Amino acid sequence: MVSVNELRTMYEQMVTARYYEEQLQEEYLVGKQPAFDISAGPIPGELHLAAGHEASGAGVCLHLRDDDTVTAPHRPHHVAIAKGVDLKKMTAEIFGRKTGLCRGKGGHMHLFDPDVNFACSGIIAQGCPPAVGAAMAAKKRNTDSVAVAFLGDGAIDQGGFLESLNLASVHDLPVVFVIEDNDWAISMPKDRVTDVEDGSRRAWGFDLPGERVDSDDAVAVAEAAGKAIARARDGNGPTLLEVQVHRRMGHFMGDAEAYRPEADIERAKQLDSIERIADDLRSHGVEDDELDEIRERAHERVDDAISWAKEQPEPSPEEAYENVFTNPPATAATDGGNEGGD
Amino acid sequence: MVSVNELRTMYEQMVTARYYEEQLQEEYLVGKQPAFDISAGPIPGELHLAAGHEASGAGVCLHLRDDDTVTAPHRPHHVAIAKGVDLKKMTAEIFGRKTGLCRGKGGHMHLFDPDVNFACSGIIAQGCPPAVGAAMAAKKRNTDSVAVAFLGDGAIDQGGFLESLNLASVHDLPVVFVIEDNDWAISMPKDRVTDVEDGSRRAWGFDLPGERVDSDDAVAVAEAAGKAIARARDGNGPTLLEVQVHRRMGHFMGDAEAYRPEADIERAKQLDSIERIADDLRSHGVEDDELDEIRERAHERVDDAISWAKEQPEPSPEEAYENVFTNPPATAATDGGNEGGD
Amino acid sequence: MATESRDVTEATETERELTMSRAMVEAIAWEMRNDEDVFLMGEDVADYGGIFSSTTGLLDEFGRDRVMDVPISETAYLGAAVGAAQAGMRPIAELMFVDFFGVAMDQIYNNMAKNTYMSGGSFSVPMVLTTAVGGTYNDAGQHSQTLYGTFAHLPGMKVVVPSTAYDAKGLMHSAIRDDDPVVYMFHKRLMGLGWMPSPSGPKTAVPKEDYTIPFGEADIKRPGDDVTVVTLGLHVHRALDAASRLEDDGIDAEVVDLRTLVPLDTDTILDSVRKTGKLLVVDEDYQSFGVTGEIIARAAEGALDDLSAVKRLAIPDVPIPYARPLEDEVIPGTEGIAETIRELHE
Amino acid sequence: MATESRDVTEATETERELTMSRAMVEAIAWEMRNDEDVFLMGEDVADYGGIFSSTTGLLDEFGRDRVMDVPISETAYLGAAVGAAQAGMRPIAELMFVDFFGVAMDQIYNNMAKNTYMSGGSFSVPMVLTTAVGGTYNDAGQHSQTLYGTFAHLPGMKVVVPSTAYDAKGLMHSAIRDDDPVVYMFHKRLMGLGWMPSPSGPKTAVPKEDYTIPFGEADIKRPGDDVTVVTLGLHVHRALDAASRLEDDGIDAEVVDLRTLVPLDTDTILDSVRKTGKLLVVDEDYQSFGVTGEIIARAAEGALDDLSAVKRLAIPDVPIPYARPLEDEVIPGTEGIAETIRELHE
Ligand SMILES: Cc1ncc(C[n+]2csc(CCOP(=O)(O)OP(=O)(O)O)c2C)c(N)n1
Ligand SMILES: Cc1ncc(C[n+]2csc(CCOP(=O)(O)OP(=O)(O)O)c2C)c(N)n1
Ligand SMILES: [Mg+2]
Ligand SMILES: [Mg+2]
Repeated sequence: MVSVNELRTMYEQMVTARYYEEQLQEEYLVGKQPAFDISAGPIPGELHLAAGHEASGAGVCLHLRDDDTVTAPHRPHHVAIAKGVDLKKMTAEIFGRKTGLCRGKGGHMHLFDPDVNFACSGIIAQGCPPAVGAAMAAKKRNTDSVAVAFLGDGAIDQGGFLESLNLASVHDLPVVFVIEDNDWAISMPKDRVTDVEDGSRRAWGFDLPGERVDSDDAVAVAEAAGKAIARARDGNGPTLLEVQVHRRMGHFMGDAEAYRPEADIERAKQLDSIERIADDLRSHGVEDDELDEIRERAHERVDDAISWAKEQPEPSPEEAYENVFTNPPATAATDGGNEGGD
Repeated sequence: MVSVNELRTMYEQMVTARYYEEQLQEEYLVGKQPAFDISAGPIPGELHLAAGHEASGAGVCLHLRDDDTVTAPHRPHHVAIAKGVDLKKMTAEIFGRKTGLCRGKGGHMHLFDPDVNFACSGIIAQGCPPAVGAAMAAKKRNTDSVAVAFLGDGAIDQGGFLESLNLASVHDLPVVFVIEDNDWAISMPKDRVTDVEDGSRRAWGFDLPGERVDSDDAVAVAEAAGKAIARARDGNGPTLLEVQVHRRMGHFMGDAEAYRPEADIERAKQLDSIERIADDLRSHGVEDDELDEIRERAHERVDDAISWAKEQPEPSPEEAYENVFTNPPATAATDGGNEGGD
Repeated sequence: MATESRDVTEATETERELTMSRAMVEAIAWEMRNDEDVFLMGEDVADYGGIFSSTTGLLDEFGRDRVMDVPISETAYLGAAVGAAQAGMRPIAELMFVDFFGVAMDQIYNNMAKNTYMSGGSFSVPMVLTTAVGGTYNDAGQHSQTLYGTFAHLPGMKVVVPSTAYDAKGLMHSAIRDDDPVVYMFHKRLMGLGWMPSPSGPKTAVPKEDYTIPFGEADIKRPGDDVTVVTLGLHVHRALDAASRLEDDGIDAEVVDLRTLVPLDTDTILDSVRKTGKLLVVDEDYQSFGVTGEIIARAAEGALDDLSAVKRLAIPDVPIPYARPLEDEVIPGTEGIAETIRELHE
Repeated sequence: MATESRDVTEATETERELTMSRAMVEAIAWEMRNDEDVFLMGEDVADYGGIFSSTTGLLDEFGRDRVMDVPISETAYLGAAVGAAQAGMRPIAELMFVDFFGVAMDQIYNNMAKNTYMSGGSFSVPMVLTTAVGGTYNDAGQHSQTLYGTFAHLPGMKVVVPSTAYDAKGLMHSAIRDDDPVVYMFHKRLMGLGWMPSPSGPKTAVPKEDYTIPFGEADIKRPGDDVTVVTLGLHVHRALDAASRLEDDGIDAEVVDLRTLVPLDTDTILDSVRKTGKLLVVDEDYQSFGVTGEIIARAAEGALDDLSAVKRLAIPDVPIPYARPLEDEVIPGTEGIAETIRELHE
């Protein structure tokens, strides 16, 4: 059972994430209008926003501690926020700044925060094996930390995920796999590429429990995730969860979704997990004033993070040569250094 | 229902395969005794013998035509024989001769026979995707050819197999996956590395039928495979089969199996699918004389193939530079040619 | 939200000047019309038309059976392409970004590239692996590489890197008709995408009819007497820019566009180097153990006595960083190329 | 059936001469004893002790929790090693043959090699990827490669190739203690396996105590004044043999053992080349776009004026064939090396 306080926590994280994505969307378009040019403006590169996925990040991470590991895929912001990744440094990273989480080297698909054991990878399903490894480390060290790997519905056909199910299962590792099913993999609807509607069905063949949460009701997610994470923490092994979420925006910024039926876009916008959790809070007697307050606090935090990030210095060109190794060799391996920029 | 004639066919293929492996074992040890040196003697390299797997090759290939495709793994001989691969050329290939199937370039793990659409690969599970591709070609061309991919129990944890299940299933392709479960992956017993005892259980999560044949009774294999192959040929999609077989020898030649319980080795030898099918034939009224005759014919064929192979010339060194491309570029890409052998 | 769909290429066709993307697609469509065995597989190649417009419009003409969206299972579908090719079809399979090769490399190099050799020539693998390469838009280390050297190093694949629309079309016709596996690496920045503007060079006049460009023939995109610049892909255009900047200084650089890495046209490189005596290799792949080393080695093997100076510019053995000043630092730029040519000329 | 178990290394220890396999295992055991965070994963590394005896005896001492047999899921377990390393452990993960890298390359190069850089240094990946390389026993194209160049080309991994027991032990200590991912490539033919006899060189005296060999220091295995031979792995021994055959002819070859490809000791190469003026690079990887090209390029960049001749011997851009005469043709042999040195000397 999810408590009112937990509902508050989730609500706050969800509105933070939603507002964050909306603000990033605006920031990203700076310099890219009227003609969309991916390499123009302060935030270049791809940007995959997670509006409509918030319930999954909030519902799962509700049960996680800083010492638990999370790996996220290319659409990571809502998970990072719920996991407690430093919002300012994360934003600075997305803006490519020197004080960003990764000193401007990673960007939005590659956010790393060692303080809360968060990492993401832009390669489909490839966060699964490292999550299994973190769980393996926890088990070997006899801690009760767990690991959670997030992935998309399109990722369940990738070997890296499928192999991970077996490795986790055969060693009974404390790891939970969370499939965020938003019905699409870029332009490909699920039924065109995947043989099962319910991704959690894959679990049976790997002898671990599988469960699907059929809506992005944050409470339902939190309950299912709570069980799965407790199971892992208690030493009872891995679980595969699938959560129905919705893609409220294009796959990445600049995606006009010409391939997507209008009705599907509309539906995704109507099914709003944030309104639903707000109703839940109201039904628990939480007043609108308090909801407003939470929302304002969240917005302020996001606004602060963004303005802080924008004030941060860019890395200097020479920094490109740093961090290839933690322990750089005395002999310069990379002595071919390439001075001339354009 | 398997007919007496089909029993005869399977019996002949099984005794051919068994005797072939026994003879190869002897030939392989030439030059390697008393001290085992993998690079000595007329057959160097690794050699993975399939004694104990015969029922699977014979039972499945019973239903296949030359235009059906088979991919086999590193332990391929019994399958190749049952599929009708040219035994002389195959043997010459294993002896590294110029007139071998692959002109001496492939060797025992990489046998290719275009006449019967047979290929194998030494990389675990990596024959599965090409089999799916052959099935895709058949479907596109509206033929009723099918494809069969053989793999070991250890291979079911590999992404290439698992991804293939989905691709085959989502496109309803005429392909059958056959897991040869011999309880071991080199020195690793199945339960140490794989989370399920019955590999065919994996099928459920990919929405295709899965079935396990719990013994290497050739008749049971032939019946299950017959159903699966007919299903594929009729346009009804893929099937996953698992067949219990037995490893009567070490993983590869030179493997003393120190890791393997004596009782398990004994058990594998006792459970002899060839004796069983001989009994089946006898119970159908086939006389011992006829069985002897079949066996002798098989032995003769094997002996002929081996003596033919041993008389074949070795390829000349310059041939090493041929066949990189079917359509070699006019400009020599490989102009660095390396004349000096040792 | 979005101001323009990513899958729209420039629409105007001035006197048959085409973008590289249009030229590629035109060749694919021609081959699909003329050979039933040609079909296409990839992620988002159907309705989307390829993230980088490498397949725009093909679904409409050829339907879902020949223009297939596939699961995010690169091992399975690239391996399936190998199987279909061995069965006599001529698949074109797209790996969305070359950076993803690591999830499917076994199929690529142990099956696609080797089966012809390992079968002693009894099997052929007539397939084209198309893939998008390159940086310059700050997509960071897992989406910005070219990996030219990685593919060229492993035998059994022909490796093609077009730099103009004209070359892109001719090389695509050759690739599809070739009986061997061809890795066709197109640079995103050259495709002529509305949302990722190209420099002016890659959009060229392109004949309407089909034509082939043989593999293994480098193209001298600018003749010159003073310094040889050997390069490929995007950097052909940066080198050309650098060369024209140097004209006023009286430096006459020759720009050699390799066009194919396998086979490699050593003769053209040697002829040029014998003439100029000075070699600069410019590459967007990692510097060490890659393209630049190989070109310099070929020059040293074949023309050591004529060679008075060699230099190279490439990614300095660091993963490609995200932030603009960092990415700009590691990808060779026009300025840096011009400077280096000048140094060589001194 | 079998006459000898494959997992038995030579048993005799004459005055602490060890096989390379024993030396490797000794270093691993020492580190496991002294650091609880070190553990081992791989296929057949437990009861079997590694197909090439790279882990013999470790299960007995350390048990199944620290010496783990894993499923044939290289992506999963190599990626798990990355995750465990990021969590502060120091895994050693074995890829049985380097030839299998293609099933797991994404974890190797997009996660293991890049996470340190892409995290701006906030994560480290202190793991060792051990893997068997090389041919000479006719195991054909999917089991005989070295792929030295493939790994050295991609930034973020240190790449180690020992050629003697002494080096193997010291480099293994360094590898495990290093905070970065190290790819440790051991040549099967050098391990001292009973069933695959080594040449005499790799079995050397090895100190009992632990010691490290710094990365990036090539070792001059034979000093000489006439011709520089740069090589690594098995070919150190072939080059030494060739050099001693040439002694009588009055040709004095210097043999440089690179020992690590990343970092690469350019200084030692240049010093040698400046002395001899003549460079031969010998490599068991594919020739083009690999190690030989890089070494020649470094020499040309750094000592062009001193260089009077360069040559290379490597696998001539064909997959490794099975039959003995074919394999012998493509793997550089002592005879060929000697001949080429002689040609260079002329
Ligand atoms: C191995 C690999 N293949 C392809 C891609 C390109 N790609 C990026 S996101 C994506 C779709 C992912 O869909 P899904 O997993 O459902 O996540 P979603 O974007 O819907 O959240 C693809 C194909 C990739 N990053 N990695
Ligand atoms: C990707 C890959 N990993 C590891 C190996 C080494 N290897 C060869 S056979 C084998 C065991 C295979 O076991 P199984 O699939 O059960 O087949 P069996 O040998 O028992 O017939 C292994 C690990 C390989 N060839 N390819
Ligand atoms: Mg999705
Ligand atoms: Mg097995």
